[in-house]
Amino acid sequence: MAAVIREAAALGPGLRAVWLEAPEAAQAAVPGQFVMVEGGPRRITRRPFSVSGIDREQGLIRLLVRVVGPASAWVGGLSPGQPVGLHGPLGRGFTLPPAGACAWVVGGGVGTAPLLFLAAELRRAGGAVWAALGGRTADEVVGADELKRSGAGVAVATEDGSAGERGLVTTLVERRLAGGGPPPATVYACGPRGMLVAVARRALEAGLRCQVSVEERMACGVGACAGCTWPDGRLAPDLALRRLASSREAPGEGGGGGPLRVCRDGPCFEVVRA
Amino acid sequence: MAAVIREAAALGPGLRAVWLEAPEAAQAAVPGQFVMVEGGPRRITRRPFSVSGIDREQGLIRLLVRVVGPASAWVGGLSPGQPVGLHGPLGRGFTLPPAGACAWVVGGGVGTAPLLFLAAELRRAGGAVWAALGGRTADEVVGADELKRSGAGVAVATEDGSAGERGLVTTLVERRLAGGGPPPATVYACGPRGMLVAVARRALEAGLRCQVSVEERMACGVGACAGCTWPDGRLAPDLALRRLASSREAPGEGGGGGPLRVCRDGPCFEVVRA
Amino acid sequence: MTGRRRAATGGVDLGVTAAGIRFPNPVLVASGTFGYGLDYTGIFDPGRLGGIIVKGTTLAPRAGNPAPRLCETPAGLLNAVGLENPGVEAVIAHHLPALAPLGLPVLVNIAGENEAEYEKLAERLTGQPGVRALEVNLSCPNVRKGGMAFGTDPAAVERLTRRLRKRTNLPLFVKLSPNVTDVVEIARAAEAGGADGLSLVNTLLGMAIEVETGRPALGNVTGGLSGPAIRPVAVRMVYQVAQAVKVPILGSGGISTSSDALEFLMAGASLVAVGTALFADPLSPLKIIAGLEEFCRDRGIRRVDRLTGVALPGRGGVAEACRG
Amino acid sequence: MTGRRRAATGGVDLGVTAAGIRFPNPVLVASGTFGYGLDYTGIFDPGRLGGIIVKGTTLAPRAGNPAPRLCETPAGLLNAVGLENPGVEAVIAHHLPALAPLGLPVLVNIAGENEAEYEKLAERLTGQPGVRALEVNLSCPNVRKGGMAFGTDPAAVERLTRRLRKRTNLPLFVKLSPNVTDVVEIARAAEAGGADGLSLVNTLLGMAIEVETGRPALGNVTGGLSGPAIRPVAVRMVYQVAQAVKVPILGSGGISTSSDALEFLMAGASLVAVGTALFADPLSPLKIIAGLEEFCRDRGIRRVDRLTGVALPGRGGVAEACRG
Ligand SMILES: Cc1cc2nc3c(=O)[nH]c(=O)nc-3n(C[C@H](O)[C@H](O)[C@H](O)COP(=O)(O)OP(=O)(O)OC[C@H]3O[C@@H](n4cnc5c(N)ncnc54)[C@H](O)[C@@H]3O)c2cc1C
Ligand SMILES: Cc1cc2nc3c(=O)[nH]c(=O)nc-3n(C[C@H](O)[C@H](O)[C@H](O)COP(=O)(O)OP(=O)(O)OC[C@H]3O[C@@H](n4cnc5c(N)ncnc54)[C@H](O)[C@@H]3O)c2cc1C
Ligand SMILES: Cc1cc2nc3c(=O)[nH]c(=O)nc-3n(C[C@H](O)[C@H](O)[C@H](O)COP(=O)(O)O)c2cc1C
Ligand SMILES: Cc1cc2nc3c(=O)[nH]c(=O)nc-3n(C[C@H](O)[C@H](O)[C@H](O)COP(=O)(O)O)c2cc1C
Ligand code: FES
Ligand code: FES
Repeated sequence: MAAVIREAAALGPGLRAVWLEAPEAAQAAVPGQFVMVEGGPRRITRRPFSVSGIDREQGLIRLLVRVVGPASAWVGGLSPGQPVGLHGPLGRGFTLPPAGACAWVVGGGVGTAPLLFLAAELRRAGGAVWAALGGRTADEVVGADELKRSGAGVAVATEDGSAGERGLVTTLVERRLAGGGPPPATVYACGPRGMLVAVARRALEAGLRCQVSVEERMACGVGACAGCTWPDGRLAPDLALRRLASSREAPGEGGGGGPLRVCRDGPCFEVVRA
Repeated sequence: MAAVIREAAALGPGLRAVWLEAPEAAQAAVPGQFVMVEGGPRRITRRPFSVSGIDREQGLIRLLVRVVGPASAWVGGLSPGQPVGLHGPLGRGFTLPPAGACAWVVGGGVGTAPLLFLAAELRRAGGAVWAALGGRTADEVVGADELKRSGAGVAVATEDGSAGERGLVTTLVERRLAGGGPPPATVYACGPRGMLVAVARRALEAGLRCQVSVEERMACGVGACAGCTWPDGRLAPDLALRRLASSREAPGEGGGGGPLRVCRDGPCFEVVRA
Repeated sequence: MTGRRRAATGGVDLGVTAAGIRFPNPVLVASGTFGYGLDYTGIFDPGRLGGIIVKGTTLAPRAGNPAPRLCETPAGLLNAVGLENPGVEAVIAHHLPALAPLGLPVLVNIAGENEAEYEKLAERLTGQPGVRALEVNLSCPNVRKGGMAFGTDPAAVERLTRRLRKRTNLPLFVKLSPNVTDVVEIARAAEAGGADGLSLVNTLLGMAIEVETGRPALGNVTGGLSGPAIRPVAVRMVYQVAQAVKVPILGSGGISTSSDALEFLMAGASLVAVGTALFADPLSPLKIIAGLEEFCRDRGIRRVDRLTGVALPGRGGVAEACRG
Repeated sequence: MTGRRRAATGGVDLGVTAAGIRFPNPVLVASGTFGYGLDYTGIFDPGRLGGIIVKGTTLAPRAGNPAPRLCETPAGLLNAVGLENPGVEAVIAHHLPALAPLGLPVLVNIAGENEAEYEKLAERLTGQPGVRALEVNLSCPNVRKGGMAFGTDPAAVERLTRRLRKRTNLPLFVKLSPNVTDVVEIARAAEAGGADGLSLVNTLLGMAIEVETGRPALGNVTGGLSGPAIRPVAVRMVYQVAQAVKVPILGSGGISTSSDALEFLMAGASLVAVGTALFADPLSPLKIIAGLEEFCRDRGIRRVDRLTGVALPGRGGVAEACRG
């Protein structure tokens, strides 16, 4: 329930990579799952951060933390040796395609965090990965080098053109779709809601499956408080979220009906037409 | 309004000496005055700490911090280079006897803090100082070495006998009074209320003047909130507190009438019979 | 006899009997923060709690309010869940049976839009295995109808309590709103209506504005404020009500440490519920139980229930609990 | 014209006119936290404030409540000062003259034990140099008589306001208690009685217990809770009242940063008062003024008073304030 910081480093302005000693979480986590992390002395709720990588041998998990407010500033500012309250891994992760299948990952800003873990697992299983990464500026693009090193193809777009091409990740995806190469088994996306909507629409239009990881404010992270519910279960008026099959159903879920809770029913969902 | 920590060291279990860069405070402070210090991210009011020593040349003031709760733990835990919110020096300090006169200082626990500054000033002016220091255990006795180094006579009593003699500082004072040596111009005391009452009673009985520094919870430290008032102005049913002459009357005091505020009318008072 | 013997040899009896129910210890979890009792199972064994108060349950399923439903404030949390719940039939079919094996006292928090709904809920839940009491939520600030509207009118509180009293033999804990001028008047009304206990407090009505946009931070505009921020208000209300009623009090509002729980007990509560503190640290209820035991042990207090009300006027403080 | 010209060239006009008074900026200091205006002079120049609300003043001098009067709680402060003050005659003789040279709007907070005392206070302060308005304290939780007892009854609030209206031509800001079921009803009563403005909120009634002894932590047992802890409740009340009355609102309750002040303005306040935040950092009012200016400047908002109420239903959020 408390983990100790092993390593913490800046990845760019306002972006930190934090490695934590959490052997059980490192064993259990699947890509797309998250942990709830203590927010420091000025905050009374824990905050969700995606597992962005694991080192099973050393029992470590990695968080990528974008500093946006008091809790993320505190988590990002932790130093090696400091303990931090944490529970997880939580939620339903992405479902992986058959071993060796090709997948695309589309990340906006720090939304790339869970996709790095996903891409690593996909590569481990021998799959080809193509990544489209975006952000407003170069500083916001996360994980390009790591993905390249893993052997994934990587395309980058920024709104101000300071890295990759000027524009949105959606444009990259569209071009790739138009390019006529081998289609992926699944398009995985995580980032701002507008981006998820655009990517999911394109993917569904192209007849591809699309899984997204969505965000909502959370308090418990385990399905107990109903704070993170999307009562309408929609990503957009025309797009619905569908629960992914999960290897571990939480106890007492009562059959999985009812409104969608991001923490327990997600954060990863399949997008389907509404 | 913010000072930077220059040096911080443990003086014993739960007791820290903290030197702060505060040139204006170091210039202005007189013994018995205090500063209001930020209490860290979990506290919303500043806390009073006596100035226990100064280094005018380097522009430093020293606080002795006994860790009793969240604010004192935070202040005591600060490291060199860290900034801390602070205002002061505040309140009315002790009035000093004529240069060269003999004085006694009686300190209970961390109450010795302002007396160390006082004793240093008295010694500088060529006065003889005798100190009676007490605490429940040896760990609670503060400043004995420093006083000895300054050339003061020092007697120690602890409730458990782990340092000096077993008993209360009052016993030390009583014995010294009975000893028939030269009487001091003033007895200065700071510590738990019960100790102040006992010491002041003995001093007044012996025809000596007695000044005490008292404690009350504070919010503003400047006389604005009326949080620290002792409405009855009594140290005990038979002992009243009288304002000491102050070189700087706070503006707007309106003649100094009304109930006693520890922060503005004190914290140092003359004790008189009620 | 084991309990007695442990006490005699220095053990602390944490058990509390209130409204005829035996609680293994006085630390429950608050309605709406612990789901239907099993969501935290991966983190700790809920069987170690003093009891479980399940989510606010209505007759029909409710989807609740639009997102965002949460907003953190200084030492506080605003929530506007809006009583999302699967409805009483699903609770009876799925959730209560799953909870029964724990063998803990389960209190079901019920909320209706009118008196008839409350009555139906009480009837439906009576006799269900595991249900030991009803917590009658007259104080939810996040719904249009029912909820707080009932809880601010003493006559309505008394009448509803009296009607429920006739429909069920389950002990009734009436849960009061802190958003009132005079909580004592409401408490007396609930007692007069036949309440077996009182729960206080629910959340304070609050709101926050996102200054970047100039729009309310919650989808529902206003929400209920919980957490350490409200503790002084909650302790004050427990202290006032404890002087005015005879029925036991279940205190909640910002309890995060054993010291906080002690404040409520000393102010007159027999039981406490931990809510928002679960979000800072899911293990906090267990830490609070351990802390209460330690507090008693260190002072030779044999039974935690001796602490109830020791801070009230005319009582003897902690010293009173140490005697005998 | 200088103000206009500055605005046209990108400067921000921080001035606010409310109840016929021109305030150089909307940030005042709250009654009871800033003495009679000069205690902080060694730390900053009070002339930079938007105005000063002096301590609660009574007819006769008052010694206030026994110590301890303060107790810190999570993000909050309990106080039970009990209206210690030197009495209105000393205030007129010593304090107001000392404050006059600042040239700032001074509001005198008045508290009586009955209607006649309020009337005498209003008459006595009318025409005193420097006094620009009265803040009528109907909400002090720390005194036996008067104070909050008045402020929780709409009929009493309306009657008292009406009587004061006849005794003075000074603008009246009626200061409301948050310890009520329906603050809107009280606000409407004050407006109907002729209030020129409303101050909200005063402190929430709370208490704390020292668990080591099992005794109340304050000499007066209960106290008033202020500070960031209560901000969500205060913002909610401003938001509710702003929709129900036409008179300007002076908002307070836990304002420590410019973002907090913006929440109050956007919820409908024209002015704000900073109280407890002075104790965390005496410079906070100045930092808040600077922060408001920066917020407006960064967004091209020319006058801070355009932000008032933009978060209310039907209003356009920050975008509305940016236009024109
Ligand atoms: C499933 C999930 C996975 C996430 N993974 C990552 C990650 O890997 N790296 C990363 O940097 N961030 C991640 N986030 C976002 C992260 O939780 C927020 O940035 C963080 O909570 C902000 O807290 P704060 O106190 O720093 O800022 P605040 O001042 O509280 O808020 C800043 C912004 O963050 C949003 N936010 C606040 N509280 C929450 C909350 N409890 N849950 C979600 N959003 C919130 C607010 O809407 C606001 O816009 C994830 C969020 C979710 C839901
Ligand atoms: C004029 C004056 C000078 C002082 N000088 C020193 C000093 O040199 N060294 C030192 O270690 N301590 C000194 N103190 C005491 C110090 O202020 C308290 O120990 C500190 O405020 C405790 O804060 P906390 O959060 O750590 O503990 P808390 O948990 O807040 O309180 C622990 C204890 O400290 C007392 N206390 C709490 N708040 C205050 C307050 N605002 N003012 C006074 N007492 C309070 C409480 O009654 C309680 O018993 C002085 C106090 C005063 C009034
Ligand atoms: C997310 C959330 C949901 C809640 N839902 C309910 C509810 O359904 N019924 C109810 O009576 N109280 C509900 N409450 C109030 C709590 O049960 C509790 O009374 C209150 O939060 C104060 O305690 P705390 O500060 O320890 O959380 C809820 C509180 C929170 C934070
Ligand atoms: C120490 C203290 C004394 C106060 N005295 C008064 C008073 O005399 N009259 C009054 O109307 N309000 C008084 N108040 C209430 C404040 O003016 C203010 O309304 C309240 O504290 C909320 O604002 P804050 O959270 O910024 O402090 C007092 C508050 C404090 C903390
Ligand atoms: S965060 Fe509590 S239910 Fe999802
Ligand atoms: S601490 Fe505010 S008046 Fe003394």
